[in-house]
Formats: sequence, structure tokens, C-alpha cells
Amino acid sequence: MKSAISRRRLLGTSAALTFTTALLPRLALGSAPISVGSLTPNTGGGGPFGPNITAAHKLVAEMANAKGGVLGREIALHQENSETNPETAIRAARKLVDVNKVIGVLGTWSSSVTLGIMPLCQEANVIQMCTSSSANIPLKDKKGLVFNFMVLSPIWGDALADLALRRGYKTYSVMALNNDFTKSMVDTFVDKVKAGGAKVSNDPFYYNGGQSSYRAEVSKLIADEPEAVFIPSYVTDFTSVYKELFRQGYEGKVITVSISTGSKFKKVVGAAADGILHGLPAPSLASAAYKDYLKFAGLKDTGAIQHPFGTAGHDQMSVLLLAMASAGTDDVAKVREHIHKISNGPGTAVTNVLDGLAALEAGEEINFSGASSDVDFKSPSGVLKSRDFVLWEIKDGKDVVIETIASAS
Amino acid sequence: MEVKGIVSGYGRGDIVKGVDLAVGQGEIVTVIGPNGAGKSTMIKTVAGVVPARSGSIAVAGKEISGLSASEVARRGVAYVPQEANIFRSLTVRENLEMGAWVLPEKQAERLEMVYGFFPVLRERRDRRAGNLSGGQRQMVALGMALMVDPTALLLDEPSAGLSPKLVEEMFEIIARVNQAGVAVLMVEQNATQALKMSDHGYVLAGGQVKFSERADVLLNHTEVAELYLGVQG
Amino acid sequence: MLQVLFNGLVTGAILAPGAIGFTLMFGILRFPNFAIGAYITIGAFAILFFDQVAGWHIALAMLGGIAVTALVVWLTDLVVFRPMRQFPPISLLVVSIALSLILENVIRFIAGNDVRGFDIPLTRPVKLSGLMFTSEQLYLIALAVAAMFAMHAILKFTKLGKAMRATADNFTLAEVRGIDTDKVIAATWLIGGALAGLAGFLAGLDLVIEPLIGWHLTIPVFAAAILGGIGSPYGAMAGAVLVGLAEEMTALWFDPAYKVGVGFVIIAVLLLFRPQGLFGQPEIKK
Amino acid sequence: MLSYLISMTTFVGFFMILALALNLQWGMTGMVNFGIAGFYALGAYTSGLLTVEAGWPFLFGVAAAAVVGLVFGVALSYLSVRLRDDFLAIVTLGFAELVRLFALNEDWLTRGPRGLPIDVRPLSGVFDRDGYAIFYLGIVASAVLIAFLVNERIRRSPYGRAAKAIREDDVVAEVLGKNVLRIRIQIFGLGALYMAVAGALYAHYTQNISPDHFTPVVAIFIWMSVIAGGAGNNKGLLLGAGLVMMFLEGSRFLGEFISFMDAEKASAIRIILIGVLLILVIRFRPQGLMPEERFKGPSEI
Repeated sequence: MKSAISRRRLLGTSAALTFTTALLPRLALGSAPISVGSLTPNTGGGGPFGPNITAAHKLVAEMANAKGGVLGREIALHQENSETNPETAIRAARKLVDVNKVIGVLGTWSSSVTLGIMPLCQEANVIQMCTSSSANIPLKDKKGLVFNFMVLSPIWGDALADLALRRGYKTYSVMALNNDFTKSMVDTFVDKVKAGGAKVSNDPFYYNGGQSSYRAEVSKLIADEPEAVFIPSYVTDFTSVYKELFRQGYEGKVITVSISTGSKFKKVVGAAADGILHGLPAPSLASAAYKDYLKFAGLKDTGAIQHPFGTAGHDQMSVLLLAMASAGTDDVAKVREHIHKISNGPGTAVTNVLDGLAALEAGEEINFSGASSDVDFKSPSGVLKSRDFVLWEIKDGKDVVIETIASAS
Repeated sequence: MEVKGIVSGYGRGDIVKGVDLAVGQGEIVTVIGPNGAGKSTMIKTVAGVVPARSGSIAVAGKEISGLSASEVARRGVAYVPQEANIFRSLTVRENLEMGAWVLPEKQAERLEMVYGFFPVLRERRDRRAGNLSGGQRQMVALGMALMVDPTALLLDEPSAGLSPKLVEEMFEIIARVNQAGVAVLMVEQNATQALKMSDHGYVLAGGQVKFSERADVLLNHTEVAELYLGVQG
Repeated sequence: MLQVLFNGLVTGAILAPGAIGFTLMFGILRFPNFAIGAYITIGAFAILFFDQVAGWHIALAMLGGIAVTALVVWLTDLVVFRPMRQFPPISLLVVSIALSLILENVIRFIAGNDVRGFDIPLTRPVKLSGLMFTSEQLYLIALAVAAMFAMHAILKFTKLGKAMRATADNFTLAEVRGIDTDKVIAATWLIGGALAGLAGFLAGLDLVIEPLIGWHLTIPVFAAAILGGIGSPYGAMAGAVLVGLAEEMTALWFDPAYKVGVGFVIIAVLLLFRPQGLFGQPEIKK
Repeated sequence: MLSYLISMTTFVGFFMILALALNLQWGMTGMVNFGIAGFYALGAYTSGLLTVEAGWPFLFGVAAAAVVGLVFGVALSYLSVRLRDDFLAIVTLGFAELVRLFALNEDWLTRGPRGLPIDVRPLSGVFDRDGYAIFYLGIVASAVLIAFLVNERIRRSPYGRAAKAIREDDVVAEVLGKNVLRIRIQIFGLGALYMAVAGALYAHYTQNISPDHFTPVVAIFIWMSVIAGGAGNNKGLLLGAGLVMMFLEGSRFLGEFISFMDAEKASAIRIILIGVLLILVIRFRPQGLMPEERFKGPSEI
């Protein structure tokens, strides 16, 4: 019934469209643009990542607009800064939802922001696309409107523990930045290595970012001289922590998440970064989607992981636009269904929005694979089915892939 | 020094309500009056610490009202506040050096002069001024004022808080400074003693001059004696 | 234990220049300048600029950065604080918070949020009879101590330094005695700014350079200054080392998660029971 | 747009309650409080936990928040007697940070950084989305109104004038026979109560709280509101809170015009503008937009 109405409305609109186009031939896109919201952490804790996500959203939207938009309508992108702070983010999301009437809010990063804006998005029937790892997200997503482009953090802990065990380390110490992302990761990591017969020699503890020194934390961490240390963290605090680890003469293995060891990190610590093991849910760097992303973003293929979250931003916008094109409407319930449809397939494999739109126009069904992952969602929840988890070791200042684990979630 | 019709105060009200007074060259002039008469505000106004709202203050024929305290100091008018009149955390010598800020070229010479007035300060020159006795602190305060080679000293209750013996000593010092050719305008609670060594006296009440007489006349003035000198008629 | 003391000393050395700068400014201007953290950030980024963009030798870059910071800090006085000299301290406190937001975001506007570091390779520690240290840490302590002695010499032996102490001690009297308080205030900002610049260098050596680097040091710096007795540069130095130690010990023997609260607890306890600081003279009620 | 305005007005309402609280403490009695976020968080978590974990109804949760705010406010007010303004600013800021650290680290109680989802809301089944937004705005608006009326009542009463005497000079007030300590404790406690109630209302409005909601930035916004509006003037600071929110959120709409700049730079510019504006207001309008009304005549001490 509803779809019939919207189809009728659509017909009406196209009739009106032809009419206005006839009157005003210079107005190429006569009907109202489709509003999409981008809410990214451009300052605060997510500051090192947010701008990449924003840029990726913009890039994809512009690519689509250059080809005449989606459903013959322009994509109007509205970008806001969450300041990595839910108190601010809620008001920004209100603006996106209530003023700009966006169909979705894309790009939230920290779980506190994603969860913070969830009640209002659910209430207004707005799609959310995020890269947050809190296990609370699927639990609270009653309407199945939240699509998470990052696997939940227990999976990270699991994969990294696997790697560590296979490397044969017998004793571990664990400390972590105090946040939602790391907490579940630490729990799974500890359980897994213990189950694997290894020993966790300390009582895992948490530190806060923004300290004036990390000396005591590091001393405490390596007091029992463990073979390996596991430090889930963000890049800002990890850089300080790692400098300190090195200066305290720690010779064992350092295991962490790749978001802490990007190119900026390597530049800061230089040769001292060699030997760090790190992992991240990521596409294979050889994948077509990732290469496309590098091309679009104007980046060189350095062989290292770049823009871990920018790639996800690219995929978020691509998936949303393709789902609308596939659904033939911007009706949220339909779009939601088609998000599952185009990301899980079956259909022609596409890796970017242009190919996708072209294929849809040609009447094909598509299966989108992204720069950040294959983007296959479980149904009904918007949790990724699996994501390749890539493990690297830094050698001579470069990330060298050790192995790739297909993680089920 | 000529003061004509100065009005000043804090906030919304006036405390000094049109005061005239004059200090001749080399004179000692004492201002007495009950608590709250505006004596302290008056002397601060002359010193430039509290801005004058109207009236004129002239030193050797040159207008100084409207100048800041430090500019007044540069014109040879040295004010010694009643309280907090030394730099407690600095040594005695450093205090005196600070006094000579506006007259650096004469610093050595003036320092000798001040040590001459107060030999005890030479002994204690490296002590923190805050650790000295009350009398010695007053010497530092006065010494600092003398460092600028002033033509006039403005003293706000120089004997306040001193033991009777020290009060005596203080007044002696003021007399010696005065004999060196420095005019003195002071505000005092120890009215009788202060007037005894003064050339001229004023009685201030309610922000206005009630009496202006030669000091010896004022001392024998029955009404003044009764009201302000604590002498029972 | 020796190691803990040494670690505390290193942290203290990082905090000390900032704390001295803060306390100098407080002594004369009589309000807690929250922008001290932003000044430190400016120092770190200015040095970073000379080090990496201009390609200067690191020692030269440090001096250049310190000079730039001193100048910027002095400019903030001319533009922002000077017209408000008579305002109550609490208004100035709010102004300084606003100023630190502005400065921090100017840096963010220019340099972005990325993490950065000076072009100095990390070194492994030297172990000497149970004590472990790196050469940078020795430089760091040496620089802080040198700054301390320089500050001592300025305050003790130069006329301007004595005038600064006098003005901090008793502003009204300084004016009455004809001390050029405008000059003293300008000197205070310049010296305070230079110290913040140095703090930026030390923090940049030890931590990671990003727009919030100085903000993270603000509370420990306050704590050090208050612990040492506000307005007292020597106290600030000692206070910095004690705050450093207290933070190390909290993280080691209590819970690292509460470490960032240590500064506050020190401040609160101290202000309640010994408001003049550990080494300060009781302030006379005026 | 209408529903946006409704929700922004609701947010302004939270700011207004906080600003009215700060006006009691600072504007009318001269007690500095930079720990606003601390009381705000206490109220939010108290009501959130009691309704979610213990199943209390909304109103009881809010009432419990009020009590907790009052208790902590009274405890902290003893500091205000012993400390200078600027030191008290730092200590109260520290209090807020400790509350936040507690919420962050004691996850057995607060669920730490994972955040606390709160689905308890009064009469949640009765209205549709827009209707509920208006209903909740009504709740917040009544709280603002009550706080405003109480503030005005206090301001006009002899008690309020005693508070003002303390602000001007507590020694003089003491000499005049005012019980300075008692008044300080009562006023600070009442202010803290307002803040906690605002926190509780905020928690049930946003339905998800985490320690990140209660950073010291909140205190800065509220101080901006009070300073911009005029310390001591209850009407002025309502205006101030509205203006601050308008500026904070209005500068978002500016973003549409500076889209040539990347987001990172644009948000930096936005915060720079906020800082500049605050400084300009303090510099050129130190009494605020609506200066405090002065009582004339013998009633003034």
C-alpha cells in the first residue's frame, strides 16, 4: 500500500518534473535534492580520523552528482562535526534530522556518539552508518536502521590473540586506553590467550588519554618482563606510550591495533617502530575497491594501510546511494532492505558508486564490495557478517602483512 | 605644594569633599582627624594612588593631579603608605634599590645617605624585609621613599602599630629627614606628638577641613583638643 | 624506588618551566591564566615548524620556537588582557579559557589534528646501578635546571628581575615607588612565554605533539604552581617535581585510571589546609 | 524545522536551568562554580541508574537526583568559605573531573565508557514523535519556570539581599549579623540541586548517557550564558542561554556557506569564533546584555 502511494507520488513528481523542465529547460535537476548527513569526529579524540571520513563522504557524493545524482535527484550532503562528544553530537544530529531532513546520518565514530544519537535517529526513522565497536549498538538498534562498517571490538581481541598465540608468546601483559572500544577487546584477548595456555602476568589495567606522562603505566606494564604486551589504544596516546616503552628498554613484542600505528605514528617514532605487531579489520590492500579508493582520494599506493576510516566513509556513502538507486526511492524502509540486498548480493560485483550506478541503470543486480571490507551485513541487524582481519608487522618502517584472517562475527 | 578643592573617593560616593591645603618648602604639615574623616584617602589622592575627581594639586607650581602614582613619584613626591609599605619578600637592600627605580644614576649616593639615616638597615641589608621588626620595617619604608631624593614626603600614619618608644624614634627620624630639606605632609593618629614637631596643622572631618592653624595654635585650641586630641577639657 | 624518584623528576622537569611561567604571570597579574596550556602548545608547534619545515638544527629550532612563543604570548596580552587589567580575576579566568580555545584552534586550523614529533630518533636507555635513563631525559632535566638557574639569576641579580619580584609582592607599592609596571608586565609575559615555549619543547620530546598537548599539562602545571606557593618561582620548581612524583606513585600503586585526577586532589587538599603552598609564606590579609 | 526548534528549545531549557543555578551561586551570592558538569552528571546518572536498574518511576528518579545534587552541593560549599574565587574555580573544576573519572572507571555501577541507555520516559506511550517532543519541552519549560520563579523570589526577599551582601563583602555581611556560612551552604546546595535536576531531565531526554556527555565544556557554555546575559539578572541569563545556544548551533548553519573549507578547518574556525565572541562580550559588555537591577533606597545595605 505504502509503496503504491510512493510510486504514485514518484509518478507525480516525474510528471511535475517534465513540466518544470519544459518550462525551465536550464534546470537540469528539477526535483528536491536528497539530503544525506555526515557527522564525523573532526576534533577531539577522533580528530586524526574524522576529516578522512568527511572527505570520503564528500568525494562519493560529488562523484554521484557529477553523473546526475541518484534517482535523478542531486545528493545534498550536510556535514557536521561531532567533536567526538555526544553532548554536541546530539544537537548536530538534531539539525541534520530535523532541519536538513536527512535520510541517514553517516560517519559517527566513537560508540558514545553513535549510541548518543541513536534514540533520536530511531525515533525519526533515520538510517545510521557508523564505525563503532560497542556491542551495545546492535542491542539498542530496535528498528534495524544502524549499519556498522566496523566489526565489534571482541572480534579484534580474538584475532589479535590468535596471532599472538600462533607466534608462540607465553606471557603477556595488557593495558589499554580507557574507552568502550578497548574494554571488550581486552576481555576477549585475555580470555583467548588464557584458553590457549599462555599466561597474562598482570591484572589488565586502563589509563586515560591526555596524561602528562605515561612512565608509571609503562613501568607497571613491563614489570614482570612479559614476552609480549597488548595495548589497545588510539594513535595519540599510543605514540606517547610507545616512546616510553622504547625508552624503558622493553625488548619484547608490542601488539596493538593498526589505528594506532598509521603513517603519522611511524614518522614520529621512526626506526623504533620496527617489530610492532598490529591488526585491523581491513580489505586486502590488493583489492580493487581499495585501489579505487586510493585513486579517488588522490593517494599513492604505499603498500601500507591508509585511511582506515576514510575507506569506511567511502563505503558508507556508496552503499547508501546505491541502495537508494536500487530501491528506486528514498523511502527509509525500502532503502534499508536494499542496503542488505546490494551489499550482500547476489549480483555484479562493483567496488565504487559509479560502476554501481551504471550497473543498476543497466538493470543488473549488484553486489557491492567496499574499500574497507566486503560489506556484507547480517540480517536483520546491520552488523558486518565478516571482515577480513589483517595482521601486520612493521619492518623497516613499513607494514608487512603477516596473515589475513577471515573473521566471522 | 598647593592643594585646592580636591574631591575623591571610591565607588559612587565622595570621601574627600573639597580639601585645600598647603605645604611650604621645608615644612612639616600634619593632618589629624577622627576615623573615617578621609585623611588617608586625601593623602592617597595627593600621591596619585586614588584619582582626584576635581580640584588641583600643584608641586612647585606644576600641576600633578591626574598623574599616576609612578609619575607623581618621578616628580619628587614620595608617598609612604600606612600598610604594606615594603616589599616583604625582598631584602632590605633590594627594597632600597626599588626605591631608586626612577633615579638610577644616583642610586649609590642615595643608598649611602639612607644607610646614614638608618645605620641598622646597613647591618641588615641582606635580610628579607618581611622578617624585620616593626620599627625597622618602617625605616625600610621611609628609606625607600628617600631614595628618589624627594622634595616632599607624604606619610600615611607613620607611627601606626609602633610601640611608644618606637613612635618617639620615628618622629625623630622624620624630623631629621625634614632638616635635610624635605617637606613632609603626614596624616597621624598620634596627634599631639605629631603636631608638636609640625609647622602647620589641619583638622579633617567628614572629608572637609574644619580647622587650619599653625601647629602650636592648634595644640592649644580647646575645641580641637577636646574633640581630636583626646584632652579632657 | 630510585627509579620512581627519577621518573618523577623527569615529569617534574617537563612541568617546571610551565609552572614557573604560570606562577610568574599569576604573581603580577593576579589571575590564573588558563591559556598556559595553549602557550605550551604554541611552543611545541613553533619549534616543530623550525625543526621540520624550515629544517633548522634542533637546538636552533628550540631557540627560535621559544622566541616566537614569547612574542605570541606578549601579543595576547596587548590584544586581549591589557584592556581588561582592572577586571575581576574571575572574568579574566573566563577570558583566558576562551583565549586558549582560540589559540588551540588556530593551531588546529594550520596544522590539523595529526600526531607529530621532533626529528630526533628514539634512544634505548642506559642502565647504571639499577637506574635506567635515556640521553633525552638527561637533556630534558638539564634544560629544565638551566631554565631554573636562568630564572633565578634574572630574579635575583637583574634590576628588572627584582622589579618583577617587587611588583608581584606589592603591586600598588611598586607603582607608588615609580617602578615602570608596564615594562615589568611586558617582561613578565615575554619571560612567561619563553618558559612556556621551553615547556613545549620538553613536552614535545617526551610526549606526542598534537593540538591538545599543552591542554593536557594545564592541570598538573596549576597543581605544581599552587603546591609550590603561588607566585613563587622556586616553589613552582619544587612543586613540579612533587606533582610528577605524586602522579607516578598513583599510577604505580593505586589506579592509573585516576591519575589525571591527582593534580586536582593535590590542589584541593593543599588549598584547604595550606593555601600558601608548601614553601610559601602565609599571605598577609590586606 | 519546527521539530528542530522544539528540540533546540529543549536543550536551551537545560542550559537555562544550569544558568539559573549558577546565577544563584555566582550571580547572586558570589560563589564560583566551574564544576557544573559534575552536578549535571550526578543528576543524570542518579536518575538514570535508579530508573533503569532499580525500576523507579521517572518522577522518583528526578527527585532522587535532586537530593543527591543537594548533598554534594552542601558538601562542596564548605570549600567556598575557605577559598579565593579563582582557586575555587580550579577546585570545583576538579570535582567535576573526578565525577567524570568515577563514571568512566567504575563500570560496575555506571557501565563506564559503554554508556548507560535509559529508556524510561514519562508517558512515553501516549504521544507520537512530535507530540512527545512538545510534551517533554513542556516538562523542561516548567522546570525552568519554577527555577526562575524561585530565583526571583529569593532575589527580592531579605534573604536574597543578605546573599548579595555576602557577594559584595562577606566580612561586612558577617558584621551585619548575617549568618554567612549558612546562607552560602543553602544557596550553593540549592544551585547544585537545580543542576542535578537538569541532568536528570537531560538523561531521560537523550536516553543515552556516557561520561563523554559531561566534559568541562558544559561549564564554559553556562558561564558564557551568565556572563553574556548579565550576572545577577535572572531574565538576562535566560536570554544569555538562548543566545549561547543560538550561537553554538547557528554557527552550524554558517558551515553551509564555508563548505569550500574542509571540515576540520571549518570546525576550528567555529570554535575560534565562539572564543572571540566571548572575549568581546566580557570586554565591551562586562555587565552583560541585561545588567543586574539594583534596589534603591534604604533596603540596600
